[in-house]
Amino acid sequence: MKPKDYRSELEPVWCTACGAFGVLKAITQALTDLEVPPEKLAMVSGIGCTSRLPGYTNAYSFNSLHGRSLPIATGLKVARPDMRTLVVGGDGDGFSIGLGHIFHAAKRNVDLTYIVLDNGVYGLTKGQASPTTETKFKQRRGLAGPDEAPLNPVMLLLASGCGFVARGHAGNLPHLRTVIREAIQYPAFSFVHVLAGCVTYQKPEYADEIYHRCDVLPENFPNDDFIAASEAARGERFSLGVIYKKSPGEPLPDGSVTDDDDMGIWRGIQVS
Amino acid sequence: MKPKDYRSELEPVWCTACGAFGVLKAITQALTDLEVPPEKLAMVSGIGCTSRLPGYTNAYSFNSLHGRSLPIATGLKVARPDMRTLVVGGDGDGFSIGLGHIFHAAKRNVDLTYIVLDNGVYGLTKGQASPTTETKFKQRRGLAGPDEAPLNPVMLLLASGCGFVARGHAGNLPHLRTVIREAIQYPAFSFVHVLAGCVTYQKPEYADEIYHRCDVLPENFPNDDFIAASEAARGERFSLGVIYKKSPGEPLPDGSVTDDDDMGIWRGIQVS
Amino acid sequence: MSTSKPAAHHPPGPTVRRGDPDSAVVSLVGSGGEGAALFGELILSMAARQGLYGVMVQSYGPQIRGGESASLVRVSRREVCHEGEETDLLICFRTPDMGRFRGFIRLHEGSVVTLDSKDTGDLPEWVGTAGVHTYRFPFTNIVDGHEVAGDPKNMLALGLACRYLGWDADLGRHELRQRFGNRPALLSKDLDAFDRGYGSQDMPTMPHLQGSGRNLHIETGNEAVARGAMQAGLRFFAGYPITPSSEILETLIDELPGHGGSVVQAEDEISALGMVLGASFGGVKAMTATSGPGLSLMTEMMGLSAKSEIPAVIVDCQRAGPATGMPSRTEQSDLNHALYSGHGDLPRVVMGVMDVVHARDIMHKAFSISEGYQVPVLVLSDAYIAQRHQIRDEVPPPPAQVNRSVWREDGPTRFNLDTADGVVPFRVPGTPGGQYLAAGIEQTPAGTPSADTTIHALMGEKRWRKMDAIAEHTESWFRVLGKPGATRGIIAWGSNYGLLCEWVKAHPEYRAFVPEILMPFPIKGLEEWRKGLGWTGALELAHTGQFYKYLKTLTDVEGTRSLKRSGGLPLSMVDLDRLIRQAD
Amino acid sequence: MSTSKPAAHHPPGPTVRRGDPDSAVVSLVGSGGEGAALFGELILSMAARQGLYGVMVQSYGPQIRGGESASLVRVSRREVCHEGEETDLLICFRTPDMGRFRGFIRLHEGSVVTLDSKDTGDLPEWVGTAGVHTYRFPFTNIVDGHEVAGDPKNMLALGLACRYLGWDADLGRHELRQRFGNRPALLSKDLDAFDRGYGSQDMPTMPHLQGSGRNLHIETGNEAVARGAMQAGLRFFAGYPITPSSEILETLIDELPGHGGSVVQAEDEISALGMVLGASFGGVKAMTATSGPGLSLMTEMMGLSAKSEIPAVIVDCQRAGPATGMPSRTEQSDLNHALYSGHGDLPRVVMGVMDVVHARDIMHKAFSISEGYQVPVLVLSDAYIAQRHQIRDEVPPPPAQVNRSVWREDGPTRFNLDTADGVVPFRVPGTPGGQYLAAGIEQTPAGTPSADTTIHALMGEKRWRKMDAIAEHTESWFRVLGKPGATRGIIAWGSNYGLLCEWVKAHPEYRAFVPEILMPFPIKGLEEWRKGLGWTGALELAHTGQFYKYLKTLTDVEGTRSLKRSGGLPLSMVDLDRLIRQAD
Ligand SMILES: Cc1ncc(C[n+]2csc(CCOP(=O)(O)OP(=O)(O)O)c2C)c(N)n1
Ligand SMILES: Cc1ncc(C[n+]2csc(CCOP(=O)(O)OP(=O)(O)O)c2C)c(N)n1
Ligand code: SF4
Ligand code: SF4
Ligand SMILES: [Mg+2]
Ligand SMILES: [Mg+2]
Repeated sequence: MKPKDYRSELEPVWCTACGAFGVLKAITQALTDLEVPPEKLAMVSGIGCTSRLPGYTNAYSFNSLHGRSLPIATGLKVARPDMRTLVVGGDGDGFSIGLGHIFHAAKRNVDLTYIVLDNGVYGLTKGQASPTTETKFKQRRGLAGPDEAPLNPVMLLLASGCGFVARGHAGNLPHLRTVIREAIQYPAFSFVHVLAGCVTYQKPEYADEIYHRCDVLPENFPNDDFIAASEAARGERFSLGVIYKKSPGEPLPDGSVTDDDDMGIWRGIQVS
Repeated sequence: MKPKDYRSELEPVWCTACGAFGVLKAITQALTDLEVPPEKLAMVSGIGCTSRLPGYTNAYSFNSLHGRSLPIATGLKVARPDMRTLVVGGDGDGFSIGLGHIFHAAKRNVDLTYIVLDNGVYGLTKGQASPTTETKFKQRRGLAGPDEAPLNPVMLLLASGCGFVARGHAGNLPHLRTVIREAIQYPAFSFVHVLAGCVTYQKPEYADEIYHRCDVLPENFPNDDFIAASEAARGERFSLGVIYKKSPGEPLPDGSVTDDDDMGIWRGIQVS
Repeated sequence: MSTSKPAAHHPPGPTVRRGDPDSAVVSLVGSGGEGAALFGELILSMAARQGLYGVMVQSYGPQIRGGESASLVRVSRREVCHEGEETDLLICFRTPDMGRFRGFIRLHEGSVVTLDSKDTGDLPEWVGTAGVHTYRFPFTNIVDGHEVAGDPKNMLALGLACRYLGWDADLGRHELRQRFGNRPALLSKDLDAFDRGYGSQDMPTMPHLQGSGRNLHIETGNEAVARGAMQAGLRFFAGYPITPSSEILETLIDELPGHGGSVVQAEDEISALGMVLGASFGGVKAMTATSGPGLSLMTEMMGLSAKSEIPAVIVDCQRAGPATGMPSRTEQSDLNHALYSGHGDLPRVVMGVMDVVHARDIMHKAFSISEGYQVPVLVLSDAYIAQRHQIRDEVPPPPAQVNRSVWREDGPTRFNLDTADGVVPFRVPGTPGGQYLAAGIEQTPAGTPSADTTIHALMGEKRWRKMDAIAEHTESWFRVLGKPGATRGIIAWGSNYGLLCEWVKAHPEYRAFVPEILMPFPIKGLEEWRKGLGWTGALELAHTGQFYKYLKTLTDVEGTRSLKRSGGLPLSMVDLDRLIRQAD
Repeated sequence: MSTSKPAAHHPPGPTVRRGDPDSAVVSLVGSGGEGAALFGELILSMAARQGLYGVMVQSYGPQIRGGESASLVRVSRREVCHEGEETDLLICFRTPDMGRFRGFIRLHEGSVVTLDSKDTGDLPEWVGTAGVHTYRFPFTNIVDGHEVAGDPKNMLALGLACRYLGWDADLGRHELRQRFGNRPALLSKDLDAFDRGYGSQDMPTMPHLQGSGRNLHIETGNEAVARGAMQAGLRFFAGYPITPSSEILETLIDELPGHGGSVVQAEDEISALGMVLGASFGGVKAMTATSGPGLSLMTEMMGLSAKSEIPAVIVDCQRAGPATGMPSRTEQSDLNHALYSGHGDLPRVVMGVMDVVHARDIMHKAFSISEGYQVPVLVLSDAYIAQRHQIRDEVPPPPAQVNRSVWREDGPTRFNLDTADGVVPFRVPGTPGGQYLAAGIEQTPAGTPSADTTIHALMGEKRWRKMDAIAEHTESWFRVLGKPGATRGIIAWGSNYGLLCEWVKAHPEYRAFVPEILMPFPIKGLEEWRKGLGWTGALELAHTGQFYKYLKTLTDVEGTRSLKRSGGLPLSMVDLDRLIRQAD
């Protein structure tokens, strides 16, 4: 199947040059690489401009409620482990109203691929600040406390014990394609932070500015090392690539190792 | 005022030897040390055994809804900056249903002191697993996925950019008293993780076992160093003490420094 | 002891009668840790073994751990779903503990009371102490003026109760061996205590109640809901612990995996229902269970179920509200929320559980409707049913179920309008060619998001057509009690069913109508039943008369009285009698 | 062009009349980015400068950015709160764009239509094209067969409209200078285009509408709510963005700090209301604003407000539901949720905003009740009012407010029962000796948590006594429209007020009753007003007739018709006429 075969008939209603276009493309490319049958593909989102993505994808798609994509996807995947399940949405959807669910999903470690299109703003509701909005931008709008700083999603995901944490940029398609592909292949919960522009509610230079603060991680980056990953997650610049990838059996941030053969979230259903 | 002057007339209905008794005592001691006038003290909690604490404290107390102590306390503190505001509750209340609010409170950095009594279980509802319940305990009850591990609250709070992260144990009162005192004194959002036993729904040895895994941090621990703090937060053992304390103006985990003089969450109200 | 004087808020009714001759009621009052609940469970279990029916209820103070605790067991020759009005045997370890149980325990003139030999206190007047026979027994072990650990009091009480009931001592011993066979030290201690109690020659004895000899089955309301759902095909459950619903989650953790299903303890109630919708979107029968606070949190997600037409069953074990309220106490005050909550015009079905036996049946019906019509179905239970233990006959095989109609190649678009009952085959993920967009946003028949006034009107009509179809499907989903010719009528719902069973028996001038489905309401059935009635009342446990007001939207209830009080203890015959007299 | 043929779902009514002679309606249809909204705002602003009244509404497709966009402005010599039924001047840049605005724009026989000279398409029939006067204007700049950037089209249109309205060109130029004085390059471009439009000699002109000359004030519904709240003493606001309420948050970010208050953008709606309760627990007047999805999420927290008796004002800007629904479209379907949501018997007050001018007044009343009685007050606005721009007279000084009664030393316990209206002085943090426990759990008068049936009953009664007191306080909080002697009556609520103002003027046989407070309902006023009526209808924009069913719980509405449709576009005169005829 070609990337365009993963597109539905709907034409995106995003603004011209919205960062979401790139992500839609990268996802369809990664799906092509992995040869996922569309009927075995599920895509769940919340609400927001970027959360419209499932509507443009040839899949069992669910454009659900603001902030609730992860619980819905968890239920689907536990009940239907045969479905390849992607979860997509924006920074407001994921990091504001939906933030709590992320850590629980990471902890539960059900095999979902969660892709957040972070444009640092609430696009759909016309430009309010999100948890990753730069402080200056928020302060101009009177919405940041004096000591406030944006959340660092990659750092938080690392701290949650998530086994796969990656970052891409909507403007670097070949790279994003490989990152998303690897995330989908990861056999447990995986997280991809995608830097994406909002051409309407961010200043026009935003996407470029962010892009110039990105560094693609070197090939030999030790992404199985939690401390190296934490360091790559901090600082003014954005590391792109697979920042952390835990091999099964490796200790989690709390130091514990879990037995894979213990009973857990019950998986009794066999469908097809 | 003496510690007992910070107690209300109500007799706690906790089980004999519940870890919450120690925390109640340590809080009243810290308040004595700081000479907080009871009418200037507010204590907000959610719902749970440990969330009954405000009822036993001589303060403007609010035993609110399960998981919602932080938003309520934030509103109170922003509207009434003159009130010394403590927030208390359990691990289910704070780390399960209320988890998302913690990071937003840390980010907003309103001057609250958040004390979580972590007994690794839902006490009030009779012994279900919480996000910090040990995996074995959960698996015995069929509630943990095979790859699941408990959340590490201290690690998560560090990743959120919280400027004051500490840990105590309900069985070490002198230490807990100083940690809570220092947290209350910290001029922005502060977090204290208190290891506490539930004598009814944990095995009887639980509190002791945990206690023997605790190490009080050395006097000279560099708690202004984020990396040192992260390392102290990981591993099988529990570091007790002030694990991280950011001095104002120091970069946050994302590397940014904020201007203290910028306008932010509006603080226009002057009450007494 | 003084004579019986009723409490101000429980004036006695003139028509209150003795416990019926076919049954016996035994109560135990103790402190937390003294095993009142275990006592009740063991009595009930012994009854079930003999083919007797029965009910056990418990009561405790605001603190779930510690504090006073009481249990009340009724055993009976016929099937009962009410714990009985008056206690025949009351065992109380310390008379001051009675304070918490005002209204929960009532004596009659033939009651037997067993108190501690060392206890010099009196029973409170409100319990009704005229004519009772008091017997003293040395429960406590006093050494040098201090109470020290002695025989387990609840086992002493068990022996006494067994003797009183006229049961064979071997029945009790067998019961204890079954229960504690794997803990021999404990067992031998318990057996000794049981024998000591049973051996007390002065203990009065009541005539033996003869059971059928068939081994009957004990279940709580929460277990029955969980098992009924499993029988109905439940394969995914997500929930968040909350009193008084947690045992549904716990029962399913133990039992659903064996039936090929999955259970997730969610991080909160929003995600619990979210997970249920995810599983159901996946074509799997799914359910959640909660209580008022959780139900309130689920409101937005319930709207998504209705809009995107994804089946979901939501069980609400009501407790006294608003807000946190009284978590362990019963009330019927979530009805308004169940019927009307959620922004937008949101179709949903609401059903009411009548008792533990009914709980299994109703789950079949709930899934039939939810799956058959692709709508959210709320099943309202309450603390009174949820936590009650009840003996029932062997479970009949499940009635035939309606299943979800499933899309096949060349089937209609997902939200096709051309459907008489509003139902369109469901596209189960994995079916080639069935890919579509489910959404919370309004959609065209093909699924394209739309903000068009006409599309919205057509889609709203389609969604609500289902409710008409369901109304037709369920028009006989109600029960009537009492004699057809009776001229006084009571309309009630949910757990008041049990009380009404007793009431119409004691008061043959009454008959009762209890809907099994509340929305859509079996209104034709009600109208038919009302014919020939004189006085009519609508009974509920909700301060504002939610059920009564709801009836007003359905039919003319001019002249029908509202019989109501707020929750806490369930309604007793005394309460109902008072409410009727007040309403006149 | 073909003759007017109405769309299937908008059959024309026989009684539809022309726009009134005192007003003019101008519409602009364009694509996103062509500035239709700005056009509307500028016309409205010019009207306000002359002392004319008016209303501007907008419409856009499902996508908020991009896609088609239209604005409709009515200017009038008298105060109006309805955008008028028919457009006098329609300017449309591309005829295919009209497709999205079916039902939004209607022409009459004297309408003027201005189309692009290069556009060869026809207007759709449903707009009503019989007898209209069409004028062509070169809006687009075509070079080598391609459209290239030329004069800003909306400024050309502004010039044309100004000319059509018979306004002085200097008025327009002044307006533009005021608006864009700080961006000189843009200003000069805009002025050029304006002049080019204004200079088009063939453009028809209507008789000049003379304003009073007083400078009037423009406000949107959301601004009015925000400012009304500030005047009423609001000092804390927390909210989460959601269409169509976000401008309340945004207005307060700009304006509340200057009034000594604080604003927090919360992480979600649960925390928004949580923060409000925290601030109000602190003794500060606090409010949140949201739309349906957010309101559903706030349900549990609203129960806490009611139980713990902490005042809170919650504004709900209704949009079409259920679920995400149609975010930019209006509906009145959150009424059920407002009236009945929340587990437990939960007292709350519900009020309905009638139009932009009313929005300020109602906020004073909302705070009076919330603070005076320590209850949650829901104020229901909707997308139609929230987003509408309206010209109003200078704002009158705020009416006297009821403040929260405040506890002083030796005052009563926090939940003292000995209070006729259920209100007990509030203990404001910081007051020595006033320390107490606020809780979601049931409490005794002194504040001790309790699970006692009697305490719960007494506390429930106390909480509901407030509702009786409020009912008395607010029994005159309604408006009547039309002549007292009229024999046909319409009962409606909220934003249908504007339509009814027009309707009763055009149909003197009708009068209308519009409650300002819905719960408790001013029922005595309604009964008084109903006297002498023959035909009566209850009007609302909700598919299931929520308001009508609510009326049934209050009084006998046998014979009263339900006039309803689901949301999207607001109701027009044509719609109302059709609904009345269908109901007969
Ligand atoms: C419960 C609820 N609250 C608020 C909203 C309004 N809302 C829709 S999208 C959105 C935020 C969008 O931001 P983001 O997730 O970053 O998506 P973007 O549009 O930037 O892609 C909000 C607040 C809603 N739909 N539901
Ligand atoms: C919305 C809601 N969901 C669930 C509950 C039930 N509930 C009360 S306390 C609690 C968890 C208690 O655990 P924790 O916070 O760890 O407190 P502990 O009792 O252990 O001190 C739960 C699930 C509730 N009151 N409200
Ligand atoms: S508003 Fe921003 S996020 Fe939304 S479609 Fe436009 S560019 Fe994309
Ligand atoms: S159940 Fe556990 S947490 Fe609750 S009071 Fe008892 S010991 Fe404490
Ligand atoms: Mg965004
Ligand atoms: Mg706990």
